[in-house]
Amino acid sequence: MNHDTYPTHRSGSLRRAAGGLVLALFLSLSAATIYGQAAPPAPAAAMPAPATPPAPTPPAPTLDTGNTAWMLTSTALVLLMTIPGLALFYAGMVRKKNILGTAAQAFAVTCLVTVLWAIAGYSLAFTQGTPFLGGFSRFMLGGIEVSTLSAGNVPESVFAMFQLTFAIITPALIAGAFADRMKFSALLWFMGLWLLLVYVPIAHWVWGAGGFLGALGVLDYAGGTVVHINAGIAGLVAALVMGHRRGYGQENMPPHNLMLSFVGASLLWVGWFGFNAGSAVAADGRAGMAMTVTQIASATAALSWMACEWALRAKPSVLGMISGAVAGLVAITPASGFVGPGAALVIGLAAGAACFSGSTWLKRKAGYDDSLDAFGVHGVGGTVGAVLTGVFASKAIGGTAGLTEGNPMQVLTQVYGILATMVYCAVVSFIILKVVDLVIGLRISSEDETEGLDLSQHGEALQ
Amino acid sequence: MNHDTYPTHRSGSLRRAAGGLVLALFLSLSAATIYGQAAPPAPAAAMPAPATPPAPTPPAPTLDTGNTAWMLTSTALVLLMTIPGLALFYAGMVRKKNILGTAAQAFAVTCLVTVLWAIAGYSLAFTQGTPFLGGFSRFMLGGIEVSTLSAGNVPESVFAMFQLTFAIITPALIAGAFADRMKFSALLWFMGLWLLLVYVPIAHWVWGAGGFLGALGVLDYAGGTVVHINAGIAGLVAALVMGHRRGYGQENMPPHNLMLSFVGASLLWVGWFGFNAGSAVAADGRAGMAMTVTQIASATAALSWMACEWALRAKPSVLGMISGAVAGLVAITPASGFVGPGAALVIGLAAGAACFSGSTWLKRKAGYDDSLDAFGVHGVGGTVGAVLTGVFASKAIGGTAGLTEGNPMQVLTQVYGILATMVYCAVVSFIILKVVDLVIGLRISSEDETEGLDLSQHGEALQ
Amino acid sequence: MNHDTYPTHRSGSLRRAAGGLVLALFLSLSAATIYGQAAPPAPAAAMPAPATPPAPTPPAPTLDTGNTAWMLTSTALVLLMTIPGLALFYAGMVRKKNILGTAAQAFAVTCLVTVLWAIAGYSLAFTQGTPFLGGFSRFMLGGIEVSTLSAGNVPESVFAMFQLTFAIITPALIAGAFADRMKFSALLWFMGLWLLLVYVPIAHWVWGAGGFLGALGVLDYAGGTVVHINAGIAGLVAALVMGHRRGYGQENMPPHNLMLSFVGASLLWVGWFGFNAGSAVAADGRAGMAMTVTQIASATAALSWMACEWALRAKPSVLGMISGAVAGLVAITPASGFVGPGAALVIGLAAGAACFSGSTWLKRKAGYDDSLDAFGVHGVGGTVGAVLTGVFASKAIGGTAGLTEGNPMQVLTQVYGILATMVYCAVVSFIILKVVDLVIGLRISSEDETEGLDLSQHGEALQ
Amino acid sequence: MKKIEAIIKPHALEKVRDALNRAGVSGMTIYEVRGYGRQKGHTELYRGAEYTVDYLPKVKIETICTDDMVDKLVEVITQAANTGKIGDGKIFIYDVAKALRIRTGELDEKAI
Amino acid sequence: MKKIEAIIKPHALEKVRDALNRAGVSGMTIYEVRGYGRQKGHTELYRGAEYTVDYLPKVKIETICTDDMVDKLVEVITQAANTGKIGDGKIFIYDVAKALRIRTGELDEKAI
Amino acid sequence: MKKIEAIIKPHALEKVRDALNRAGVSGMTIYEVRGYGRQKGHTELYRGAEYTVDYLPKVKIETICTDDMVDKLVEVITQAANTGKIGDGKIFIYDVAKALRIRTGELDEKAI
Ligand SMILES: Nc1ncnc2c1ncn2[C@@H]1O[C@H](COP(=O)(O)OP(=O)(O)O)[C@@H](O)[C@H]1O
Ligand SMILES: Nc1ncnc2c1ncn2[C@@H]1O[C@H](COP(=O)(O)OP(=O)(O)O)[C@@H](O)[C@H]1O
Ligand SMILES: Nc1ncnc2c1ncn2[C@@H]1O[C@H](COP(=O)(O)OP(=O)(O)O)[C@@H](O)[C@H]1O
Repeated sequence: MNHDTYPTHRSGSLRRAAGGLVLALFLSLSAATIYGQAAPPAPAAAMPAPATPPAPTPPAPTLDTGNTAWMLTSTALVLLMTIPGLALFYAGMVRKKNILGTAAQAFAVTCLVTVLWAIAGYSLAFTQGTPFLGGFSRFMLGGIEVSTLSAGNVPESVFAMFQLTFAIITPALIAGAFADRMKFSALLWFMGLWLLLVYVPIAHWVWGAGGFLGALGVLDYAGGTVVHINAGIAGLVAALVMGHRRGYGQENMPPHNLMLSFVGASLLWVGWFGFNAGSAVAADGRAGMAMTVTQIASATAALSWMACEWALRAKPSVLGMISGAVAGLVAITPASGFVGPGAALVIGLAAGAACFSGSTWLKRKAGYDDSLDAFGVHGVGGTVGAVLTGVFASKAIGGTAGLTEGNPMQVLTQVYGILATMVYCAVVSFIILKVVDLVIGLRISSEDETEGLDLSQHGEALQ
Repeated sequence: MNHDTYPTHRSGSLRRAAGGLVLALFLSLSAATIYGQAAPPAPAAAMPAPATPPAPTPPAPTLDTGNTAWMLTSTALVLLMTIPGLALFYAGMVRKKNILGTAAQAFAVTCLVTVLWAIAGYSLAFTQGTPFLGGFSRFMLGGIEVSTLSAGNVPESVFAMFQLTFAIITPALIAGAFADRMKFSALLWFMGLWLLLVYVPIAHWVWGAGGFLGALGVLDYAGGTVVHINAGIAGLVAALVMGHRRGYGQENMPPHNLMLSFVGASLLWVGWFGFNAGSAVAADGRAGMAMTVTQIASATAALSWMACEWALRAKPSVLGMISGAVAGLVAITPASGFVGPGAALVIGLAAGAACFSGSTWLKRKAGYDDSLDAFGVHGVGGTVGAVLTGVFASKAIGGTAGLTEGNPMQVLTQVYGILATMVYCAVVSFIILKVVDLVIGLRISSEDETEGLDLSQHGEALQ
Repeated sequence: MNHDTYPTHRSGSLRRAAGGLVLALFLSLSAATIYGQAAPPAPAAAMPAPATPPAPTPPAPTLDTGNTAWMLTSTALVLLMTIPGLALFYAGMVRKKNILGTAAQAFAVTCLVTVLWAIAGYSLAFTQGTPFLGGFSRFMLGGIEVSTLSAGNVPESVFAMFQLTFAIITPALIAGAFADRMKFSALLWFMGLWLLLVYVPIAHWVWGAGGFLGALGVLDYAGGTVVHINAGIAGLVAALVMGHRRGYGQENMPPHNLMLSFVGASLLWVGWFGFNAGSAVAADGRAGMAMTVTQIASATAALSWMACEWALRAKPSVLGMISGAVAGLVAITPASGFVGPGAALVIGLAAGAACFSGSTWLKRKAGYDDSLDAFGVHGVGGTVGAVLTGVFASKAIGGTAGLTEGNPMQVLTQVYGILATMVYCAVVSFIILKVVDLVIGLRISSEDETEGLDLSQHGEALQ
Repeated sequence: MKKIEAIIKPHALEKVRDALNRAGVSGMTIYEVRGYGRQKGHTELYRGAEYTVDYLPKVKIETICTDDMVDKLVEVITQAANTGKIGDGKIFIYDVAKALRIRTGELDEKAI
Repeated sequence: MKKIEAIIKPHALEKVRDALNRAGVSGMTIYEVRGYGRQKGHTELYRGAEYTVDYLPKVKIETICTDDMVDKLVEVITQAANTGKIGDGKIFIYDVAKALRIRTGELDEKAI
Repeated sequence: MKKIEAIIKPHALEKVRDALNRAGVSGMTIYEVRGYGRQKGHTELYRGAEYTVDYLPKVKIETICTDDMVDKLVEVITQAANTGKIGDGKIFIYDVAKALRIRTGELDEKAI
């Protein structure tokens, strides 16, 4: 499998990290990297002398149609996760007057991010630059020819599109936290800025050529930190900055149409095969193993959440089951590609229970209105998964040993990656929100909120 | 194509089978097998000296990325069939108060079966054991490494997941027969037991290493007996054991939202490409032919059911068209991979008309309340398809000749496989139902039935 | 990638084609052609001595599992576009009483076209015959064995099914123009005749072995003319022939459920990856590039339509965004495989604005009731795309230079292809409509129209 | 003329309608309403929240009849809708000043 | 004051509303109801079963007006809703005891 | 006995119901209606078309009470539903001829 020939990781550098971000960054500059999602530009963007495994110049790589077929498919699957998957998942949970507006958010983010990604996002995230941000060599996707290959011997155009679908779903996830109350225009500004100022750098840190978290040995196969913790924290900050929905806590706000959410969650599940198994950038045994643990963790977490509800509130709800499944998918995301079926069971169990608490007990306790639990599920689940990746990583599967195989440092490395992501994301998201609020205002008027997003923002309604 | 190197089948043994089950079983123990879905563990689980084609030790197999890509995709497609496909198909046909509960059944089955399959189901179904049940060598998916390959040179992890999706949809199909009236807790118990005691053995008989029906030469490419007859019969038994829905025959119980069923049926159709063409465990010409006949039979059966309705009740209904399409898909399932386009047309025509009768005339005549026609469509359609596979099997396509190519015995072999499945499934399903009924009770209270599954079982409702 | 090794074409048969545009034709006579969708039957249907690139007899082609995997997947994706994609997109836009009937149209077309395609359509469209119509060598898909390969070294059965999904969606698109008012029986007749008399010939002209437009060098990678202009023009003619919906212009006819349309548009988008990238008949760099430009054009067009609405009517609607996305997908269809990311941006911008005008200003101006804008989106968008393909075609990507690379003739060639398609389609569609009207009547009675398609044509209703 | 309004449980609708039919009533109008009364609603659970839904789905069946029919129809409805359980519903009777059939212009008794 | 209730076919709603508007009525309330009367419903088919749906979708339009307006409004509604076909619907008139505008507290004639 | 009908804005429902509850009303029936009045509807945009939707979602809350309660309840509703904005709604009061509880057969005052 092509990515096996990639530089494998040589962690150890973490001991030195404790002192704070900066020190670690410089120290780790020279460290080799392990790519959850192998870095792209094989031929074109030459990588600066990798420290570790320079095999005697390999033969010119030729395109692998099987890997390419799987990556084309994975790209479609991950796009399916956002539209219509996530859009439905969220739209079903809001009140009738906000359904179209909620779906519109996911759709508009899809369009906006596509354009920004093509122009600069991909280049800044994935090409060689500093440890903190990539360069401009792929500006406007320039330099990607029909014949340019990426890791896994797939066309780089395919790799760039596959990564685009990740860049789409991450901001789209955030929108769950402030459902029913952000201006559509503010949303576009916030999402565009957030993509370039938060997502792109963090993706570079972890997956980009020379990114410092990847270099440190942080394991994140398909986006536990980059996607889920990132979106969860941004959501939490947004929920805090924007405040409650009008009537929160007094009025009933039951989900209007859980069948939509059901379909959305199902499509998320199916699409997640592309998310996790696609992160192998190959159709190989590691992809197969990633799919296997994805399926197991999702199912287990759904059962785990179901059990919590059954025990604590007498009835297992559909919303609970599907939330649990998503929680499991979130938690296994960083771990897939590194852990085996047994670990997936444990991760699923933990994720179901943890996200159940995050979406019920924690939210009530802390008093924020994370309306559709972007933080409760993605923030909490992503953190659980990222930590447990350090616990259960198996050398035989992903090349790195975790705690259970005698490498406790990996857990610390993971925690370091989590914290770096959390802090950076929280700070920059906060600033973006405040700036957008100042310039055009984040929140719709209270009349508009009463009327609903559909009519007030889009002039439409479900009949 | 990898599976061409597999032992081809040497039927003939059926003459001796007519006399009853037992004799045939022993006689066929030594017969070689043809796998509709090629058996898995190539390297690991060594097969006991296959009688037919031991080519001079083949070179160590290497992973085929193309086949793997297709099997990863097929797995996603078949999962899509159950969630959200089948869930929507069924949920759209019930009354509004039962929609979420109906969808929940498919979802919970997905989760439960995933866990049971990973623990023991896969091992018991597919590894070498007795002719009646596999062994424990894949307990907890143990022994499946990243590099373990299966037939078609795809990772065994992928094969195990692909088969899991079949194990998911089969019990989920049964639920259509007893819609609106089973306790959620009872459903979980029933489904779990049924998976292990009915599905797993029958899957082993037909597709498992050394399974006796496969050994006898029963052709079942993608699950006519294992999936559809099996689910149909279990559904019929359940409908009989549980009795009618309250008000059946007196009150109107029109489907609440046929658009949901429409979407469900469409996704079933699309996903079925993974079901049938995926059963090639390869991206090759046989997969292509399987897809072709799948498409043709589905379309033809839809038109056939439509014609029946047009003739007999003046208007062709949407429910009829989509039911017909599903009927065609069911019937072509065992035949795909063995028959050509012409046969697909005939099978489609027959399936549409037969399942129309099964869901209307037969159900009314016999008086059971097979609410969503699990038996009427899957039982009847599966039987039609399994028999016609014996009629139309073409040596050039699947290696085995059927009646039309001068091998009438194949029809008897098929009938034998059908009967064995029916008898075993009926008896064991009956016992499971009775046991669950005794221990926790199968049926919800009549108040709960009046209130609906959504509120009574899950505490939720569509607003 | 495999199809590059295919004989490129040198027709000449065009001298005989009609007067007008003659100059352009002659000028382009000597131009070599590249097939958007490479022609099929490699081994079987021998092509007449290809003049250009006869490499020293290539080795017998062997199946490429990677390409095959992608084409199997693409076939599923394109089927997904029609059922449930397009069905939902359209059904969501009609009034409640017509939802099921609208969905039924797409479904019935799927079934009918499948059967006609298998019998004669594929053969007449793709095999060698005259420059205007193929032959009968694939009648009933005869001659397609398990081992028969097509371009890209994929099984011909797969290629035939992939092309079937195009033949399905094209007539299904037309139905948007005359929503809510055609008899179901008339629809079946119209669609069947239209497939054989309009779609099949035009597909042959452009993509078939020896088709005259392909020979002329008309570029149409995935169906700008064959699919979208064709469907758009037929829709316009049908809207003119059938007249307005009852109450059009007086009564409010708001879309009943835009969430259905939202899901439909999303599935169209996802499925379009199969449509465009699948048209490479290979999993290669050109497929990757086709996917890339598809994504970019779709997103840009959605933003472009959104901007038009924001500017002209103060609120960006969900219906506008999704219509824009579809417009972009339509316009990039002929261009994908020939153009790069920058061109995709421009094409998307143009398509969004043009189709916005087509569906609002033009429709109002001209006064026809193209109910769901089959012409406004597919006719207009297809034309914009086909022309801009001639403008932006890049030699490095698709082998042909366009205007911007110094080949202005390509634009004329494109215009010629567009006009030929339009004229032929308009005339023959008109005749078919008139004949069907005479024989069985096109339009439902005004009582039936008031009652709605669901009850009047199918005896069903959403509850 | 009087208007009889009966607020009943949804699943009693068919029975009541049949009973009215047999009693000679050929016209009625049905409303889907939500009722608030002694019969209590249910609780719904959604992630962090429990919602108490106080309203119950009810059906209001309304028929205008001549004065002499009133007692009989009230009797008939009561019998058909009574299950003895809380929430069976209520009947209210009002005076009607005038009735008219749009199609024919017929008035009052002839219109109902 | 009187309350005028007109049960009409759904697609007549716009016409009736416009007519009432022109007659000077500026307030009304609309109910979606199901009607049972001489006009018969339809049959639906679902696999094994045929369901006869006896109820037809109707719209009830209700307006409270002063006594002197009643005859004119009845006239106006009748004209707008009449198609001469069965099922055109009926008009019922009731006495109103009191009316009040919540916003201002205005009473009776001033409130309507 | 009197019937009090209050046509109010949907989001005032909970407040009004609570207020009625506190005033001792334990039974009521709720209708989802569309209102046409001084408060104007909104415009919807769909591709080529702008639709003006004249109707606004309103809730009608209806309770039958004894004559002596009427003034108090009208007061209570007015207070709870009044926001001072156009569209707050109206209250209409009618005479009730008779009431009956289906479950017990209780009549009039006892039935409400
Ligand atoms: N005073 C009232 N005014 C209007 N509707 C009422 C009144 N009392 C009861 N109802 C209606 O009758 C329904 C049944 O009343 P409830 O008190 O639940 O049971 P019961 O009829 O057995 O006393 C309520 O849901 C409500 O719709
Ligand atoms: N006695 C009645 N009480 C209440 N509603 C009635 C009555 N008679 C008719 N209606 C309503 O009027 C509608 C039209 O009546 P119908 O008998 O079908 O036709 P027509 O108005 O032409 O006589 C019915 O569907 C029903 O809603
Ligand atoms: N004359 C009337 N008859 C019946 N309903 C009315 C009448 N006038 C108003 N309504 C109802 O009351 C609602 C509120 O009235 P509106 O004129 O918008 O505001 P306001 O109550 O502030 O005067 C209307 O939407 C309508 O449902």
